[in-house]
Amino acid sequence: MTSYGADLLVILPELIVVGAACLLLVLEPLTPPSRKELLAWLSLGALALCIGLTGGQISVLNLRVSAFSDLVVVDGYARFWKLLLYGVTGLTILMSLPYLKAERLQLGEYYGFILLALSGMMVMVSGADLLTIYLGTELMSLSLYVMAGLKRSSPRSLEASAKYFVLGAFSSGLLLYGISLLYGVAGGTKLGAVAAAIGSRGFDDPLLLIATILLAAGFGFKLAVVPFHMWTPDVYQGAPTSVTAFMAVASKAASFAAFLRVFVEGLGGLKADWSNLFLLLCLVTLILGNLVAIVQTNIKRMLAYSSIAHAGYALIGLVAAGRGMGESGGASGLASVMLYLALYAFMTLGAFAVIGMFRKGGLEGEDIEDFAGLAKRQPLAAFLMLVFMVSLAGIPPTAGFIGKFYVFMAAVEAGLAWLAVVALIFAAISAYYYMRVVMVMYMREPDPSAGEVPQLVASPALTVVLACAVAGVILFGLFPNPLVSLALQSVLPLK
Amino acid sequence: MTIPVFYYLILSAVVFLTGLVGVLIRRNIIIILLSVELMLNATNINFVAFSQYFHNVAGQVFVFFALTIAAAEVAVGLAIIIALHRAKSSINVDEFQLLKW
Amino acid sequence: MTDLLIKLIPVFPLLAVIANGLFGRYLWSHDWAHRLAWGSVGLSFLCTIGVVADVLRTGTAHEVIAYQWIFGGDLTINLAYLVDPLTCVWLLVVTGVGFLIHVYSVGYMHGEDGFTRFFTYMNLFMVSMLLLVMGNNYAVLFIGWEGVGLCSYLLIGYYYDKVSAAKAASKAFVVNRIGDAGFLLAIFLVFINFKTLDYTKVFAQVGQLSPDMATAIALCLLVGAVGKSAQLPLHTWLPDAMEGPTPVSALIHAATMVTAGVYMVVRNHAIFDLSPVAMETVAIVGGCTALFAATIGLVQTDIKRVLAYSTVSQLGYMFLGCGIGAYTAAVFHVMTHAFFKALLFLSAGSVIHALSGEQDIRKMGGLSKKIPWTYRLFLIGTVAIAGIPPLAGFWSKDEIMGHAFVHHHYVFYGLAALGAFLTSFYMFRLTYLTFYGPSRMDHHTEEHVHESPMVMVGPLMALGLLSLVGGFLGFPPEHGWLHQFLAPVAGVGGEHEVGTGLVLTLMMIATGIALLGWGLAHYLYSMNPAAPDRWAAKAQGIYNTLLNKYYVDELYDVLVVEPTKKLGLALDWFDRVVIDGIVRAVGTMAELGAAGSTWAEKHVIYGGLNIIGYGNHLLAKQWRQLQSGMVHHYAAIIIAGLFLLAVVIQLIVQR
Amino acid sequence: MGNTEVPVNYLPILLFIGIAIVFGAVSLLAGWLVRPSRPYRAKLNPYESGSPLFSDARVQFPMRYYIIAMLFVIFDIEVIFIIPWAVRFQSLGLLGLVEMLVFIAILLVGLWYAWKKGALEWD
Repeated sequence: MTSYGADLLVILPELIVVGAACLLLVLEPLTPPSRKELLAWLSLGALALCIGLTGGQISVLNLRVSAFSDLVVVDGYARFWKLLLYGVTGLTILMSLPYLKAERLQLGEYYGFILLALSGMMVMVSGADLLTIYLGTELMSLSLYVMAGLKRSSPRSLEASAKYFVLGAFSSGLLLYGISLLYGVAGGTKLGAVAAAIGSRGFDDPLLLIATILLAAGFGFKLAVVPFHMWTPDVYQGAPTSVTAFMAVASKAASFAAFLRVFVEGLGGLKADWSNLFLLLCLVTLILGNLVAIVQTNIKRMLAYSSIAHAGYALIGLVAAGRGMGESGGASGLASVMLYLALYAFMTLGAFAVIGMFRKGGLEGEDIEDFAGLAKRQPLAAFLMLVFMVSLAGIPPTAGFIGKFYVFMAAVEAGLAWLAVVALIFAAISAYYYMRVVMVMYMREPDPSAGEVPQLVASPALTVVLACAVAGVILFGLFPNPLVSLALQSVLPLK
Repeated sequence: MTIPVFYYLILSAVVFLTGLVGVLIRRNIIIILLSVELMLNATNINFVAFSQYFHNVAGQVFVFFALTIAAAEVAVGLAIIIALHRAKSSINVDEFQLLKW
Repeated sequence: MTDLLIKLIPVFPLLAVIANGLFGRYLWSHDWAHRLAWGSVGLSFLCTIGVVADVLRTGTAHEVIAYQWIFGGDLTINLAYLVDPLTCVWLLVVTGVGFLIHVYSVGYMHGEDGFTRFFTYMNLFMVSMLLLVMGNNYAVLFIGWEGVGLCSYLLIGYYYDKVSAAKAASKAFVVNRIGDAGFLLAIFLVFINFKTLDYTKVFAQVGQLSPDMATAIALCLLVGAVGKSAQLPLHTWLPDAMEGPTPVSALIHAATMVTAGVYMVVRNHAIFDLSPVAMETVAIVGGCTALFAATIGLVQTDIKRVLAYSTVSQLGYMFLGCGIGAYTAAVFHVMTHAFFKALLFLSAGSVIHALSGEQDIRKMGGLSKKIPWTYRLFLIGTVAIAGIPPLAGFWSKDEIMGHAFVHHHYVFYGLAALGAFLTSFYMFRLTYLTFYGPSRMDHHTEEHVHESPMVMVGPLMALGLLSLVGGFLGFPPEHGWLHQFLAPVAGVGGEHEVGTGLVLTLMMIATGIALLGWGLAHYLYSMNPAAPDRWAAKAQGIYNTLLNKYYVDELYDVLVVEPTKKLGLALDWFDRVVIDGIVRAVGTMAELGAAGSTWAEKHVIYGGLNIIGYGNHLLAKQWRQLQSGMVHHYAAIIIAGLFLLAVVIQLIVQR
Repeated sequence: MGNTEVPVNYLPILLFIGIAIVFGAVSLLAGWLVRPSRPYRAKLNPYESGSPLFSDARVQFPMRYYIIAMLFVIFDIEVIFIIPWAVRFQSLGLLGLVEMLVFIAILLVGLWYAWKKGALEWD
């Protein structure tokens, strides 16, 4: 019984989040449309609690606690990701306040769904059993399907949600089938059991082969890795921008967390093989993501392709981890992935925050052309966007550069210098389409025939979000060490 | 005598493939939903078969959750379909064309 | 103490950037904006003097770690400064000349809108440039490198409502990225070979570098340098960069940034020395550029463009110097060039200012009396660059040429000599056309002609003085003060004793060449002004070729720009067609899946449905939906991905 | 049979998949190559033993059926958890009871929400 209580304590943050979500659903019908923001503050309060709980454990970062007979574990790795997810969720909620108002979407459920998705992600990052990981993934995905379609007035939003749903369900079917086959191989669904069972065998076992492929595909879909990326641009474009930001950052991070844990803790025995597999995926992702981003005219689609490309960069770290020469190589590879996604979170959130509140009359200014001459109208907004774009392009001394730097460094250490060089070249290419936005902002006059010129509609909440984002981008660009050491400490033990 | 486990696997593979192809070739989103359900249930066949083969219950537990999630998916799916139908009074995925590359 | 000063040097401009950039527009007037700007640069100039004095006294290089920037793996990168004689020279030039130009800008940019923005960018440039020359490792060097690139991009496009300006800016950006790519590659190679990026560590173990690797690194570095310093074949962006305000042209595109390439080569001379091939390449690039640009300079009619091409050509001299191992001479020339080219640009700016924006020398003339001070100072600059003793240009240029001759690089000597002749010719041509002869201005401009305010002429005078006496820092040749100072860092370029006689002879020749150019210019543009057109008419072909800068831009349009656009379209096409093609393929796969499933459905779902009819029906729909039904495409592609992975893994397993 | 040689027995699956696909591919490809494609309306219609179509096979249901269906699915699936709990009720004891109550409570939250949102109104 006491142990049961202890288990509950271990998952206390999850419980808090779920409880808050339920509370929101109960209160939602009772709050008048004008007061819906109270619900946002409520959920922020819940987040604050969680941050306190998890953040308090920073001192014992590497302490590994497992609960419910190893269904979930809380270790440094999980804590790192959870903290990141809290931060991202908090910023998302903040940026949603003005955005929902501007879109006239006074929905309390919205925050409920964000919390549910968050709880799903938390389960993902600390799940030590294929069952919990799958549950978390689905909880996250189901919430995201709905959130993508929340803008019911807009057919685009609905269509995005429907597409996302159909393909997501499809891919989760693949994932589940893979899990079932893996269960068939290992005779258990705990990652430990899986590792033990396959520790010996290689891909000569066809069942294991299919299972691995299906797992890779299932996660690849959530990570938006080529060739499982097709949904990304459509959904990112169609979904409400705050939701897009949440998807692009939080769900990507959580999926990467679970993905890494499954393949490192569970299938670590095959790292020699899957590292080759992901090497290929990462190459095609880099190529397609970066090249196709060039021809986009809608900035949300452009960022969608860029997020695909960024998934490719992060994959480099995993490949390096797989190839990792001994402990350090692998560790630094994984750490670089964690670092990369953490830094990527700031710039992407910032960029989407700007786009979301960049209004043309009632509508969002989504076309890159809409940014023409922004530097003259709103220099500060233009400057912020410049910072985010520069950081996304990975130009020093911004956070983006640090992230890429460590990923490439891991690759070089793992003896993949050529891969680093290739990625470097694509980073140079990517600068082209990011700088296009900058150029439009600084060097172009708005087309007079366009009628109403878009403006960045400022609001306190948005200011906070942008301040956090830009501070993160610049400060971590100049002083990355705390974050780096945190990532290095909380990295998974690689077998 | 007991049925060898890989008969079940073949069965599940067939069902899975049927569902998969259904998703690929059907146009009515509800049928697509059904096909996805087929895929999920195929995995359930696997789980049950393996759990009986290994004599451990983990697989069956997994089936419970898989079923629940399948149900939740259907519910969400139907909700989205309804909203979509209200918006464009069609649930034919061919007509998803506002967003394309 | 010195360490503190060193740390402070880049801080002042940085503070100014933050203050002006964030609040300048809202909180205070233009006056305070520019005071902040030049004040901060002045302060860092003072710090620089303190530092240099210390370095002179102790003769030791200072290495200061500001803080640890990146660590992890087997690499730590600090934001750290290395101040040795080489850095000192650049620091003096950058902060000193930079300060003068900032002051000048106060007058020149007066009343422009975006005044604050201009000074923010200028200070940001100062910060980056200082990082570039002060960094003690390649990472900091690279940051500065990118930073100055960004600033030059922003400042060229300063008048962004001018289409040409925006075009020029993006051109500069693109061309520089080519160079940056090479530079990055070099840094990578360095890291892979030495497992560190600190200069001192790298150069300490440079010996164990294999010649080929040395060549590779050196050539990659050279690509970067060529991009930044506008050498052949990446020179095209610099003349266009003249779209920026004139102080920018003076500071960035003449005095400081474009010499960064030279700095990098000299800084890495340890690596270059290992590879004769690379040295040869550097010399060839430099020599050819020097001559090539000079020839173009002969016929340009835009005052700033003439100066731009002369800049390219002078940079060529510096590279030539590096290529033949005369590093000290190259640095010397960088310094003198900074003086007289800044002087020329600023006085050109003053001319343009006087003529309210006119830049075409065919519409000038006879200005010598109207704006006497500008005229005198411009003349000083011209004499200096033409290489007539005892002005600054003569000593440095003569030293490079002399070194070339003494070390038997007669070809390069020839190139340099010819270049020198042309230089002096087109510079005096410029002077004559601008300041002598009958006025060719239209009336309206003519009556508004006025001497520039003191705030502009003052800096000009300072620079004029420097151009007059600056050369004596390197006097006597090969043993001047500068040589002693730089000896520890620049290495002594094959010091075999040269007879004073030979030195004097070479000086004579150089002077003769310069005077010859002057004479020709005097003959053509002063004595009988009709002659030039006759000559041009005689040599139509050559004339047009030069006028069109050897059609290099056109060539690049055909070779690079058009293809790039095509690439964009191709990608678009790729996106629509190829992927769609894959989709079709997969779609067909879906169909055959359909065949499989029709089999299944026959028993599972559609009992007793006529297969053919159904298949047919299906197929018709298939074709239709392959055009449109996106969701299926996506799902199909996922499946395709699955098969792909399966194949890959199979291959892996086989291996 | 032992755990180790199990995988070998699964090879037929791969085989099956392969054959199914190849068969389909070949037949369709062949058909697609030889068949003249002149589709007209009657041809595109599914074959109903010669008689002309009189209506679409799919008849539309009113939306509210779907809504009810959704709710039903949700509240139907809870049984899957309740039955095992009921079977082992004795041994699970108080703790089990509490957990089940929590479970039901969560479902009730959903019901409450649906109710308040008017999902239960018939028209």
